Amino acid sequence: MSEEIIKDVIVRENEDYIINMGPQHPSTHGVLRFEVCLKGETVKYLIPHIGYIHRGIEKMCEADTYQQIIHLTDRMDYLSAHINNEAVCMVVEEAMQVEVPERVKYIRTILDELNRLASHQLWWCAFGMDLGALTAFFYGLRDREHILDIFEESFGSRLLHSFNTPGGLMHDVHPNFQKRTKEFITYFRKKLPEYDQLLTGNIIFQERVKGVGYMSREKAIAYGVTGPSARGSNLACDIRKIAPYGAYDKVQFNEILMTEGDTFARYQVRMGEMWESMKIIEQLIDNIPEGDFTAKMKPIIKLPAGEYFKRVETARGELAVYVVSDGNKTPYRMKFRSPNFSNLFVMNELAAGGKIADLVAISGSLDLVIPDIDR
Amino acid sequence: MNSISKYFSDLFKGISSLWAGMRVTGKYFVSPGQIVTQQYPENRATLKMEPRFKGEIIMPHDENNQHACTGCGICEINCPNGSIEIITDRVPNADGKLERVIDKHIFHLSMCTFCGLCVKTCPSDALAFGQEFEHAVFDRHKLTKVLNQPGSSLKKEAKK
Amino acid sequence: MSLSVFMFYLLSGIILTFSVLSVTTRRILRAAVYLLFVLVATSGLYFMLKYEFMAAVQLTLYAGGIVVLIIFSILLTHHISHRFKRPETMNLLMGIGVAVVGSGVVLATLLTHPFIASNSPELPVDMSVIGNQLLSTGKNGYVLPFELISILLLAAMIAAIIIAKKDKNKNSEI
Amino acid sequence: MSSKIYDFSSLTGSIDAALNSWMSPGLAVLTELVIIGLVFLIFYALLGLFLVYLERKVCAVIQNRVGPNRVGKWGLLQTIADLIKLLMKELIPIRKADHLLFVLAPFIVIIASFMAMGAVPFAKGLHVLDFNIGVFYVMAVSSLGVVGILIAGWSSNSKYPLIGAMRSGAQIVSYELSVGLSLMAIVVFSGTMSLSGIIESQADGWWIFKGHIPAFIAFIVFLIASTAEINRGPFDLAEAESELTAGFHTEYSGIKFAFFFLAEYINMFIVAALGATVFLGGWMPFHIGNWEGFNQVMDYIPSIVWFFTKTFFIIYVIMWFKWTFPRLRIDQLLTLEWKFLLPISMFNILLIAFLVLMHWHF
Repeated sequence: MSEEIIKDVIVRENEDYIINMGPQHPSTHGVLRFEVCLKGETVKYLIPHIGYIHRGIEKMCEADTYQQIIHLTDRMDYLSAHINNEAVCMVVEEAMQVEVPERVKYIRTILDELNRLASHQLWWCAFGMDLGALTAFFYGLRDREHILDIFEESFGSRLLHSFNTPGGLMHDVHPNFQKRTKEFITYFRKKLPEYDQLLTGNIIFQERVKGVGYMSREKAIAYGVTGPSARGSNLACDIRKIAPYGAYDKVQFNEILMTEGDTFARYQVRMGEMWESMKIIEQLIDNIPEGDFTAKMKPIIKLPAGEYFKRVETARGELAVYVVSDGNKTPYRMKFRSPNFSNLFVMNELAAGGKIADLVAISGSLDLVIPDIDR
Repeated sequence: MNSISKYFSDLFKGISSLWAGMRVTGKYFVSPGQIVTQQYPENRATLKMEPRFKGEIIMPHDENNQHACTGCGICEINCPNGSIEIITDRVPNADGKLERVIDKHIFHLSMCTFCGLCVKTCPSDALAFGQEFEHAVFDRHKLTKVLNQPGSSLKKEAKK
Repeated sequence: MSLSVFMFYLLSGIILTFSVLSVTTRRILRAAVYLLFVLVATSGLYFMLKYEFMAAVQLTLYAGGIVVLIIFSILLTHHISHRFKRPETMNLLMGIGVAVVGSGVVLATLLTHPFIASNSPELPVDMSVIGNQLLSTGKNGYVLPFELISILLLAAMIAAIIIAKKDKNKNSEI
Repeated sequence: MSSKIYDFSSLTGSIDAALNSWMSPGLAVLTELVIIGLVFLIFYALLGLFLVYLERKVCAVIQNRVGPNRVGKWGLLQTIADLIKLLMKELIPIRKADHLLFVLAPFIVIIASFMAMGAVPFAKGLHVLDFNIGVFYVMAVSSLGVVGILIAGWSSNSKYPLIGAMRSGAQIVSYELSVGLSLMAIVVFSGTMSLSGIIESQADGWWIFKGHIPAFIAFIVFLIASTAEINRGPFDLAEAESELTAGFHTEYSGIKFAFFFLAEYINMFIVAALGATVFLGGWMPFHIGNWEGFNQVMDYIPSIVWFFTKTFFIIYVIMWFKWTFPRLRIDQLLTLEWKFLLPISMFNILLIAFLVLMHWHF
């Protein structure tokens, strides 16, 4: 490389100082690259570069049967694997006009919320770590372990549990499931206030996140931001409320909305959602109806020709699945509208003008999962 | 005057919030309570995976070295990653008819994503998940496993 | 040769070597670091004289303060690949000439000055003596210059704040 | 002052006398220098290893983990294993870096902390340097370390280190003020700058107790500001690993990295030792007023034990808040210094001067 090119990148007066955050960087939580232009410590603009772990999941889906697609969706947003599975299952069930048993709906909803809790716990740890509070990281992981143990007992795997199948579940939940879930809820109700003491109330933490990365409601709509990140900007976009699926129409819960639109608002939305998730689980866990764990499905599923669309609320926002079928046993086209992809590109708007440390806090507060962006 | 009182109230609020955090960590320093860390290689003897744990695909054999796999190939079709290969053979049975039996049920652990479709769809329940999770090997060829044991045969009752 | 004489020559050698290096190097940060060594070695000489207060002041103000500020400003303005141009021969010769004349004058003065070796015991410089001297109003008191310097520094600080402080209205527009 | 406390100066004095009887005075001084140097080197290395181990264990307990437990009993040899690993690592040469400064930087940092270490009074009579300006000397030499950090960041010819170095420079230069002022508080109380003099003045009670609330405030300010000065969390902006990967030592590998690492921990020890000496009475035993029996029992505990107990208490506190708090942002860091710590410590000095003038302190 010639001297000239190197010189271009390097700081001189009134010239851009560009640093690459990623693809190997502790704050991007994966192989995402931000090309950050700095002026001193201040971020002038940033360009996200994606594609480092693109695996072509949508294309792979076109070669797979509908049962086989499920395990691919695990690997998009791996922290809400169960919710992703459910989205595909629901779209197939809708196309086939299969009514899943009530038991399945209840269990799916409980698992959704457990998955959301686990995901938010991991987000909390990682957010703390981004801000330099390493102890938060371990407390979050410690409590997440309990959920993962419940998952392991029922599904046999902790993170990527292809537990849903079109029409129902792979097999019934473990007999201990209800007991352990209830134990976990009582345990976590005691631990969650500790999170607040350790981080939320902390003056350093509040100074770091309050007023940082302001996202207006209009901007959230314009960029298609969904999930807790958008709800921090007072955008009611909870699919569980808008288009209830599973057993969400049978439970009482609040959609947490914050008006501030800053990083702290997004933080508080997620903390509030943890309480709400526990509320939902408590309402459902004792009332799981008896019945079959799966509806009758043919071994080879062929969707009638047509287009099908279904959306769910993952831990990060709205996941929409769009299937075009030509009547074969594999989809003609499969499209996932993943929440992280839209949430990522608002980064420049939020981080420009802030400090590098703010950039880290903002990307933490958007809770990006990189495989979901790249798919 | 107002700003001065605000300065001091900010200061004290800040200090008390810091103290709240230090109380939490201090509490854990004095009484760590549960330590969730698994002492992994040492606790091998006591480490018990959940019964449903998806370790690897195995083919259970009974005491007569018999398995239930008829070699129908449904698992092979259902596997999304092509990690199962079945090599069948035709041997004459007691009646002299040629009958399909498996020669080798090959399982590529390196390609498996543990989705469980093979186990779920097997019509004769010949496959199951094993508890083994220490899959690391020095040679990738060791990840290709033949699930049926040498000299094994088909369970008679499984034929019906 | 006693140990203290050896130390004196060692420190002087360091001072001389790094002084020369500091003006001849073509990389600016190296010049600053060589300057740091010169200043630290100078403070070493003060320590040898048992003049610890002066040595510590030398370390804090010059080595720890001024050199850090110099390096800091180099960090902000210069890139690592930056090299000074070799000075023109005429300038170089003139510089050397001035240096030789200057050191000649100093050497001549030093060599002709009759130093009287004192046998009186070395005076430990007590901090409280210096403190009292600084704030004393009597004979040999330094209170007036001390206060004047304080006012000068205060004025400089206020000026710095005023320059650094941006216009509030202008700031909100950005 | 009780005479029961063992005075190390008799030991060092006898060594000195023995050496002088064997060889010429000049050679004796040289031998003593070599001995002191060796003792310090060994102490320095062992202390660094132990502090790294201690930090890992403390944070592990705080975080409900086990911590190092594989190498040796309770993982005691873990840091030694790490040191061996670091020694064997390749020293990666950086193309287009300023090699001389790149190699020099870790040494400057180490030498600065070594020089500061010399002034620490470990026990009664166990002093290497006892200047009458001891406090000032420690402040002066510890301010040299920042030069090493700055040139480390610059000479790496890399962007993250440069940002880290900038941050570190701004941080250390401003926090030195508060450290100085908070130490000055006790200097005003005790009327001397010499560390041994400050310890002597605490024979009848430590300054943190004797100095009323102002001394306590000075202690808190000292803790905060000195934590910032040694680049430790929550003020570890210079190496903020979630933002700058590793800050100023991103490009360093192997033993050169270990030097920075070691210097950071030794600086923590020095700061803690200084705090213990100035505020908590150094090697002075804990005495309560006129309780003769109690005081005599306390005197039986060797002074070196007292010193290390107090030092490690402060080290623990520093670790405690490192593992509790999130990291500050650079502008908040400067705000904390200039808007809170500096005015508070300045006001505190005035208050203390008033107290001393009125003879209200004990």
